[in-house]
Amino acid sequence: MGRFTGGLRPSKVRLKDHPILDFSAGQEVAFTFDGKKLKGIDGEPIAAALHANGVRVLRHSPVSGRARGFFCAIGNCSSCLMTVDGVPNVRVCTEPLREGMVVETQKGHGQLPID
Amino acid sequence: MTDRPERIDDDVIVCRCEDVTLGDIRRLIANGYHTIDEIKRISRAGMGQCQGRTCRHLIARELATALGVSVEEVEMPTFRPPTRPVLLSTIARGEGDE
Amino acid sequence: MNLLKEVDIAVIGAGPAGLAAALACAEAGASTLLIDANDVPGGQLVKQTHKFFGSERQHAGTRGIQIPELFAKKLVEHPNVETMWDTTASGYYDSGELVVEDGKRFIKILPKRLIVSTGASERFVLFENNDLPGVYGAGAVQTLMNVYGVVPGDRVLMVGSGNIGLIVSYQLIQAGVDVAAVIEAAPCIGGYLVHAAKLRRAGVPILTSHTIVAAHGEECVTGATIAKVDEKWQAIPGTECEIECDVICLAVGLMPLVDILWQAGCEMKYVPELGGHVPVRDDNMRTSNPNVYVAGDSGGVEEASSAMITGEIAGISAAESLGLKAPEADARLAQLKADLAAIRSGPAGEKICAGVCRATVCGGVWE
Amino acid sequence: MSKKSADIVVIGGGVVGCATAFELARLGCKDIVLVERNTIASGSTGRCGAGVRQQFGTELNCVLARESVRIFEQMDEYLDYKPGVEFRQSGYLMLAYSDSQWEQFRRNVKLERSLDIDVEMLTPEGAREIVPFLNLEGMVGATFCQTDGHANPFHTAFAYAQAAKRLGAEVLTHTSVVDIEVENNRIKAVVTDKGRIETSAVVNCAGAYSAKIAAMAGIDLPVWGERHQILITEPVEAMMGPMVISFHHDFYCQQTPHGSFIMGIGMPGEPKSFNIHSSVDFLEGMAKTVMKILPPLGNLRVVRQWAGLYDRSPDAQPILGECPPVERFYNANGFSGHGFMVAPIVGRAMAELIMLGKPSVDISKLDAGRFERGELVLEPAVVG
Repeated sequence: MGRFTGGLRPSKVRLKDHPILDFSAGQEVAFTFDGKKLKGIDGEPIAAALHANGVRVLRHSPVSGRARGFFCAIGNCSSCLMTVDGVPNVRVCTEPLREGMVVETQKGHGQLPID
Repeated sequence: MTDRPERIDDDVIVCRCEDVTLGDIRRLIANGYHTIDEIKRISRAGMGQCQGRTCRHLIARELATALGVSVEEVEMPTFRPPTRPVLLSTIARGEGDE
Repeated sequence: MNLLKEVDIAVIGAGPAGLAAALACAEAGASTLLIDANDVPGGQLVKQTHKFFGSERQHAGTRGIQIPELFAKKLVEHPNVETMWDTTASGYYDSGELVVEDGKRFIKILPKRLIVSTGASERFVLFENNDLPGVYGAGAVQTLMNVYGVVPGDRVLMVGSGNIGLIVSYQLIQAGVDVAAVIEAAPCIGGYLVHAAKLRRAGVPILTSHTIVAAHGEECVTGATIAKVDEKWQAIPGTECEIECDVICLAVGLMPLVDILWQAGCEMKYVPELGGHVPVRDDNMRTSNPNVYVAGDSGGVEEASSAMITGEIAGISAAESLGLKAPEADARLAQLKADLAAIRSGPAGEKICAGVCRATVCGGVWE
Repeated sequence: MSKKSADIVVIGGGVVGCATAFELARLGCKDIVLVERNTIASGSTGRCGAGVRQQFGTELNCVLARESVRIFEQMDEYLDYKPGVEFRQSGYLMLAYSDSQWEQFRRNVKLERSLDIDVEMLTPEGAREIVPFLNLEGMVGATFCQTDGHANPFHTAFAYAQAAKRLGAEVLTHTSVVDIEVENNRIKAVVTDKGRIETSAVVNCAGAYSAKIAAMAGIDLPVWGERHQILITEPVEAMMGPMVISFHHDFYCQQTPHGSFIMGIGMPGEPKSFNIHSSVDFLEGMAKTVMKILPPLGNLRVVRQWAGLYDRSPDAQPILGECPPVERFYNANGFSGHGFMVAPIVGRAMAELIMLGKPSVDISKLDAGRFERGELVLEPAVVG
């Protein structure tokens, strides 16, 4: 079996026309990721919104700094822990996105706010 | 810790929460840690936020092959509450909405 | 202090099994609480866009997504049923208390009986860099694509040719995503050939006796190395081949989700044919803990049509153990057990039958 | 079962049993067998909060704790344990919420300083300099000892067990004791489910099950199991150095080197039992208490809750030493929740008593006979 070639086509991010499912666009909301302004759909998991914006690395593992991202999608693993509105270790694969949310990548285990 | 022959997949990640590799697990088994509980306690594999959901089966299989028993005979640690991490503030709030 | 919500039967998980179980309990006259971590009923069904296989009696032919609506309508209208969405079953204690939480509230419930229908989750494969972003479980890909309409990537390597691997590959193509290949470690395709044929027509190569050896990429998946395997599924050196892809989708099988059953002290057994550790149960789906029943994939991975039947069996039996019975319950129970045997009698059912037999207490009844 | 006879059999593979086995071997005892029915540190040792403190109200407990800290400080070299026992001296902060408690703390500090344990008396504001997010409401004062700390209970027990094995001791896990043969007050053998071991001496380190072991030798030992629940949270970056304790709330909480917080509260009315199931009431009580004393910890997620057994004695003090009328039946149990922190010195003192006849630390007042004599040892500084 020879080498598989074929370039990677620019990704069509949001599914607009789908033969079976209709994704009538939900309410669009704005949020920030590490200071950058991004758009998403109200109520969709933060990870889905990040993914739609091309963000796939959600954290680095605290022990050996390995890149981690969306994985189990049912809130059972520790791959998508981010700091949301100041609270660390939020599972963004199940946490619904809301208008104005501040989403940040964590350094190591994440900082607990003590103010 | 005595060592044993390196194998190609030794640096594959088994426990994603604590970055424990297959090589780490094999070294512990070679050094006499023959239960999942002992391996958990000394390497932290299974102590992370997912409470071993991913790694416990992989460790059980590695133990089964190393000890020459079937996976069925490997004693599995139990699961304890909570099934997923829950905020202390949520517990303290209880039913109330405030 | 928190007040304790008393209820006859709590059902954890509103997939096909949980929906069927909750409806059966309600129709027997039991006050029933149905809990699910998602915001919609249907569990795995919600992610299915494919036509439904299984016997005609179990809504075969209807698309996965419509099935929960049928049940949900009946359930929501039923006076005996209360539902809690976005709610996770957090702990089941030897005091009989069930604690559920939705991230904001922490609620204690005291069910007389508990039915666990929490389904199954992805098995994981060991290969180099298997923790790179871009390595997803098939359920994660379906959630992203079918539930939230987000494209997982441009080019996907599908690992596993069981029904889920084949169906998700077809769903990727439906969504306009390129599927580089489907690889399968076994010498033959795992799922139904009707699905495999659809993929071949779409030009997707299905490589049996192949496994994934490594994922590549610094911060995200940029490719993978696959290799042929020998009969002991070990990669054969020298047969490696590179694949360009930005998503590696793992569909190598499901493992029953059994946390609550472990917490309930149920006798558990490792049954590979059913996907892993499952509770030992009797013919009426009751576990070694007399207050706890199991239904659907958390009792052993089968298909959605079997899940609906074991759900209804568990519902009828749990209600009956409280002295609550719908008319014709015995006839219905006998019919369900016959339907289950019929579904499992097919060629694919042989493995399942062997597994179910080992997971059932001898004689099918607890002393 | 390879061993048929032994000079001495240590019963119990927790930290006290392993330390005793090591110290016996270090003092030249040749034929030692340690039997553990499960795995090393699978009992209370593997379930405890693993704090190590010297702030006590009786001279005996202060000395035992002080000597243990000195051993902990050198333990990795002492036991040649490469992975390390993770001993960290980040201190204990003891909070007082009433004048009577503050008076008791003052007396304790005087005693502790007389035994050269360096403890400071702090105002509430002084306490907040150590833990900035401490809620001072209702607090009268606090005491702080920097050399108190925390160690990893698993590594500590494994370290002692491996060191004992290197000196020739035999450690038999998955081996349960079913009987002890005694003839006219002399031990003949320890019978296990894997075979019989002839011996004339036994050290009873069976924790909450010590009474069952003692009964096999015809001894009525007043030690019982008492469930204590505990939980651990997910890890966050280091933010709290010391263990924070409040007797008033029956509360303790510590951030481990790994970053997760371990915490527990006493539950009133806990019956005598071997029950180690968890309860919801503990979770609720714990969450409310920790958020009152350390409010920001409300944003921490609980990852796991479990329970362990205190091996309670009537005066909550250890029972150490020989136990007449049976000869060479030695007790090292009844620690009532403080076994881990005094294990190093207890292991040494037991070995010295057995091998040399006289321990370097006076443990004579902690013998099992004290209960008939009515000489209880009352310790004011104890979490419930």
